[in-house]
Amino acid sequence: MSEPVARVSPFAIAALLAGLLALLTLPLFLGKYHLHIVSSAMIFSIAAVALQLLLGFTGLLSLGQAAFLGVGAYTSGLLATGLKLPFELTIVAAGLLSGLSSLILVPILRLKGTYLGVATLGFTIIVHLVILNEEWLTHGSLGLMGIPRPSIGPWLLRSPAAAYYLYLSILGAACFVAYRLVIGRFGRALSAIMLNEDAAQASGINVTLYKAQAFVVSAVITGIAGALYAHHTQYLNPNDFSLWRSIEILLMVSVGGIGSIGGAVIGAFVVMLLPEALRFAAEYRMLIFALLLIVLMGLGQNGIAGLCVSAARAVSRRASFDPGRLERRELAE
Amino acid sequence: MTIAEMVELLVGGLAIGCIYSLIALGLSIIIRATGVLNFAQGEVVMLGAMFGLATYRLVPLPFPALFVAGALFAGVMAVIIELLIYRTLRVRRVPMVNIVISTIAMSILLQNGAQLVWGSEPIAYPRLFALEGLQLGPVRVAPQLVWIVVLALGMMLALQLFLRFTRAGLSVQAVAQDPEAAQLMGINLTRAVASTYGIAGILGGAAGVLLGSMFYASFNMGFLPGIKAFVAATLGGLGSIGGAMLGGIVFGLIETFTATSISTAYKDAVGMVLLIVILLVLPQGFAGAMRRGR
Amino acid sequence: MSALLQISGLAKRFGGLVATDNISMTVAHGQVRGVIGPNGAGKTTLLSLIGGTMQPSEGSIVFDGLEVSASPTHRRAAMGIGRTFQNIKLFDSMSVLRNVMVGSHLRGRAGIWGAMLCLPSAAAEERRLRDEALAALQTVGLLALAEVEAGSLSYGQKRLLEIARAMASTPQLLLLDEPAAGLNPTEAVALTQLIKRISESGVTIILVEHHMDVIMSTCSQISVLNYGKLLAEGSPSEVQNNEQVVEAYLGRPGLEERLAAYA
Amino acid sequence: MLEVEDLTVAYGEIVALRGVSFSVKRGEIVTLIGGNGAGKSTLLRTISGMTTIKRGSISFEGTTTSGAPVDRVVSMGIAHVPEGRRVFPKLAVEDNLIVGAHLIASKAQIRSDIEGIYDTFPRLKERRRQLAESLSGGEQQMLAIGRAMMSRPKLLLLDEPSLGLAPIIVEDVARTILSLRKRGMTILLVEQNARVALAIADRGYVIENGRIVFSNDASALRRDPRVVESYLGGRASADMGRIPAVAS
Amino acid sequence: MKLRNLAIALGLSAAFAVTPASAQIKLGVFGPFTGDAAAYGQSQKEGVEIAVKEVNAAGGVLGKKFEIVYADDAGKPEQAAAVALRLANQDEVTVLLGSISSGASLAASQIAAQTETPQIVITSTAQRITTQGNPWVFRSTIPDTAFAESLAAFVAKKYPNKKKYAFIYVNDDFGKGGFEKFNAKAKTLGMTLVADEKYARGDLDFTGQLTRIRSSGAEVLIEWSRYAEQALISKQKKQMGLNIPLLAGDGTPKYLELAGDAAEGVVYPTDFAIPTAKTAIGMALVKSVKDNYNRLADYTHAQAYDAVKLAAAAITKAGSTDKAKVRDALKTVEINGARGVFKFDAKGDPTHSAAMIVVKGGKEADANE
Repeated sequence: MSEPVARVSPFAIAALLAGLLALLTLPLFLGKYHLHIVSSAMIFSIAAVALQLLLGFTGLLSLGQAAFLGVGAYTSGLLATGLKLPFELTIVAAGLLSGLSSLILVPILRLKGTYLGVATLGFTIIVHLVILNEEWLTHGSLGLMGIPRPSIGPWLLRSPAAAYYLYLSILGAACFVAYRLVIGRFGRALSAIMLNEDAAQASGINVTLYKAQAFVVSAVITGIAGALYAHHTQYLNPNDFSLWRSIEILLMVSVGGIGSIGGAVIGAFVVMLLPEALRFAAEYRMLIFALLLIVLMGLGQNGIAGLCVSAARAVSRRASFDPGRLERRELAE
Repeated sequence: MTIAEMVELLVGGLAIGCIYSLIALGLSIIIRATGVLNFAQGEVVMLGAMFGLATYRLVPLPFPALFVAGALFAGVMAVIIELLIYRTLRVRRVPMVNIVISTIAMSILLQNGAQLVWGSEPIAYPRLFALEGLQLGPVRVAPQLVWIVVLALGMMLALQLFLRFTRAGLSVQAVAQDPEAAQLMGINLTRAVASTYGIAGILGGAAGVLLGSMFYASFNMGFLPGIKAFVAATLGGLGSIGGAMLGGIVFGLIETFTATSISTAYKDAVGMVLLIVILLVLPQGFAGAMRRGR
Repeated sequence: MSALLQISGLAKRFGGLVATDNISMTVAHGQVRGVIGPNGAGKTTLLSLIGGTMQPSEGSIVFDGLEVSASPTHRRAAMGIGRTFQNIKLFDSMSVLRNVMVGSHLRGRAGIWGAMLCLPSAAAEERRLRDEALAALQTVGLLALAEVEAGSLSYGQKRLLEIARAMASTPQLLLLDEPAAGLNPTEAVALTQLIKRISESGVTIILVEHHMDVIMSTCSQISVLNYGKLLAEGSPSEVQNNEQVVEAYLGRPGLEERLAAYA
Repeated sequence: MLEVEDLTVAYGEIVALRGVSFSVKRGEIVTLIGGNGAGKSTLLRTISGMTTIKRGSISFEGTTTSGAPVDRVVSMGIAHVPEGRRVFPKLAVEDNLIVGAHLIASKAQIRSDIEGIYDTFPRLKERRRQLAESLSGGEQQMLAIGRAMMSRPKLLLLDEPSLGLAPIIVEDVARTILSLRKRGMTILLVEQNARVALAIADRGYVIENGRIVFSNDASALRRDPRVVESYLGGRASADMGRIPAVAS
Repeated sequence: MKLRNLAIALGLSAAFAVTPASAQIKLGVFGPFTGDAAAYGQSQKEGVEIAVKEVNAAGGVLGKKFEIVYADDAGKPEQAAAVALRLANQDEVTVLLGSISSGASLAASQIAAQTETPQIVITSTAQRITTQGNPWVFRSTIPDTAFAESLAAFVAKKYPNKKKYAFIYVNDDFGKGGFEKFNAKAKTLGMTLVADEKYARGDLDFTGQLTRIRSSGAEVLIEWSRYAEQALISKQKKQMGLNIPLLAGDGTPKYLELAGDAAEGVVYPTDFAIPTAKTAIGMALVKSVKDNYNRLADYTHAQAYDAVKLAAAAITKAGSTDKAKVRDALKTVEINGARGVFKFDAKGDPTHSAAMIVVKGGKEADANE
């Protein structure tokens, strides 16, 4: 008998393979502009997966993700423009520094629910103001210009397609790390903390330690996403990392489906690409976007992932599968 | 800083704080009654300001009447939104997080809708007060600030009286504490929740008219005060009425005094650092401390 | 028999409210200690103080020769204190098996690196924990439901699962908080037998319970709490015949007759 | 007075009640006994309109109540004291009572009803200004019953009034229920503590897995071997908690 | 599902974004049409529309009509870069016109360089936009240096005895730019800065800053904000009884409306304002804006209008829509615009200087008259 979480339904496998194939071949079909925004969506998918690890698998509401994104982006951007360090180094430094900055926040992890959300929101505001005001370091409100495109070793990733594949592989790695962390003993401890902290403690789980580990890992991944963002847009502005960005990442995770890694990726794509797709509606586009969001939430499912699971369940029921089994295979909510 | 300056700042901080308190109160009673963190509360504030203005253009009423009109309109709008959107979602028994996300969507929707209706430029409020401050000895106080403090405190007092001493107020409290048991007393939940949103809307709309008269009205005027009120409500202890009032005033004072005595650039950051420190000591905000103290 | 748990002068105050007041108690190795008393007498507070979810205002708790009153819950769990909760605290959306495997957390070592790097030792450990958990489920008779979501179990099954989860960490001392609450008499009998089996395997038990049948047939010593204070202590028969205990808690015999007379 | 006919209720795919039929006559105390999860609470919740019915009907004094919203049901004269008492913790005792009279228009009437409640429960009068959360379990149960009485009901639904109360307090509660009946109240009592329930009830229904398995006069049920075996702990005559039920 | 969503999203945007190749010359106009700065975006749109109508009515350019492709950047740099890329790559516009905020313009300028598309920035005043060594970027507004220097010179002339000044500015590229440039010039004029205060965008209450300024002993207050905040600062200054002259970095008719009588006597430099619009083209633009949109023209109208006219002149001069040739033509082209004779200097900035406005009797007036 195997761990229930480790088993994946044939639908999920099929969807995963189809999605992967689509992602792998996408640069063949897309123009520069579309590749640019899909690449952005990919980078934000990484950030969304990092938040999912906290929100969906540890039960920690963080509105501090924009801050980690900012720390990562500025670390990488400054090292690349100021010290001319190579991309491989700046991206590692971005992850490390973001992870280190998250250590400051470990004491507040004992706050619950919305209280944690507000405290981390405070962190986002603080980091935003530091980026804005410490001009000697960050160039302040003028922003940081001239960040080189990503490059690895002697091979410059000159073409947008090459960069796209780089982002894709880092997204893949982030998903893999997140997946490994949510199954097995570590992930079980995280879910236990999310579902009932008292019972988790009584089972001998060091709640503070596990929360801190999840938080730091999430910050490291978000920092790396920030570094990619810096090299992708090549220009950083403090307002890229304001409070609204944190809310946006939260939207991605909830639109995709809380508690699903794939959902976080889908959510990021929807939140990033839908307003683009709605450009034809001009000044009505955000209005339509908001309406669609309400409709999606009104469907009552756990985001798009939840919608897919219900749909798959309906199909499998028709194909006379045992519905209970599918239910059990779902990742813990 | 001279004493006179201190007093002036105190009045200014108190006025801003009172406005935060009104918005935070609205957030708090909605959380109490439904558990929903209403991200669109800031936009209700904006609606109040806009409606107050529209009323003035129709009939140039004196300020207190304008205040009431804006507040009532916002209350009605809040009820309509609740019945049309949030209630529909609740009836469908969607998870709580879906409702919270839909309030974020509502905030986007109202902001963009307001932009289409009222344009993107700030709109000046009519001059309702003398601009020159009243000179009281060495202290100079703008009459507007006095009005704001008086009206906001009056509003909060009225809310307290309503909740404590009227049967309707007790019913609202009952729904907040245990909706199911309240239902068993014959309280119509739909109506009760709608009136809670209505009260929150009235408070928000009142804050909107005050904000508008102090500054100006614009489609995005509610977002930042909404976030700050959210922080204030948390500082006070989510869902606590007294906490929300205290949290708002404390937050307003912190903001004003930080700007004067510490750093204008880091004005908001100092507030946030204090917030984090306070939450570390009192993980449930002021209300949690009061509860423990008893 | 030597003492596994020694409590002295334990007090817990919430603001002005005194939940437990100057309680002293010695629990010997292998004992089943019953704790009874009216609602609000401080029974659950006492368990929380021993388990570590609350810190005492005064007094000391010595477990297995070590002062533990300042240790956090997870450390006490690691020392061998397991517990269940009055208002069942399961991980509802996890499977029954996974719930028990959380319970055996302390019996594994794999951490964040093992998970991220896919270490083979972590995989082997995972298999071992699963086998142990399945065995634990067999003991309480829930094996057939291993893959079911814990939230969908019946009330009685949830109680059993909570005990199985607590036992999965192989505790020395098991704290049971009203395990029979909400069980029908048949289920209560099964529970009684389970408690006895656990006790026979050498685990010391502290049992808070309102269900007198369960208390009287399992406990060797009973402590009676009232208004946060220790009212009486002794064998089941001593406690049952203690006039104060009858007055404060048990009630006088002949209930039906009195009610019939009243009606 | 109350007629329940072929009632079926389901939560999603889980069927909670299957074809339940029973009746309550004016002035009776009727008890429903059964284990946890048997469907007792669901039945009460369905009568007061909190859950939707899949099949069957409920009528009260000849009027169909099934499908009516909760506030309509309350206004028809059915008051429900929920499991776990559910008093409003942050309201004063008296304010709890006032909320209980939500549907009563006349203030004078509410005033006199409150005095009536205080006469029945003098403890509540002593604590009228205290927050409900500061009351003991037994007092909270009294408050919950008093609060329900404020709507001037004809039928009182009591869900597990003895839950979590010490034996001597249970006896107090039982006396209260009897005294209400003496004053003409009709009561439908759901209890797990079958001994107390059958001691005060006129008739009883035994409910298992969402079905009524059998019913009889309370005194007959007290002696029914099936009831004795499953719900009275094996010895019908035994006093509560005095003697170990399981001699293993 | 993921695939389908993506396909729908992309399909939709492709369907609406790709227009068939036409015999028209495309201008990519991007700016904040939604979001906080949308008021500027609105003026930008109107200015562009009036100019394009005029060009097309006069027979177009090289026998082809101008076609405008709008793109909303919401005032955000990241979105500005994305839409600039779309306009340049997907829509194949000949010239990019935008944006409003300096951050957005800067981000887009990276794309302009990458895609080798000439960009005419509309209202972004940050000096750095034209000094970054990007040959593809031109600017329709005069930079903050020019505004700040004009204002400093004006202060020195008008108040020769008031040497102590305080400065309050919005903490972004705009305010920052004004602050630094003004100080540099003021120093040479013998003035001393006695208090500098900044605030974050979106702030509403400035009494803290003003209190500090009051106690600094400043004789003049210089303020560098957008008009909305500027109006609040003016009002709060008056409320506090801080009676020193106020000179500002920006101003529009909207400012007067918001500030009411607190605006009285305030002086600010402008690139274009109705009382100083003395050219025929400028006066015609004021009329067009009034007739078509029932609004008072502001400098964004003029800057957007001139930008279109510059693009038209450059394409005509280049004789083709080849983007490199258009860029080279822009460097030397000279037109009669709404703000008079317009040409670019070596950096790509306009060569004309700022006009000075004073608020008199609730109306804008030429401060030098």
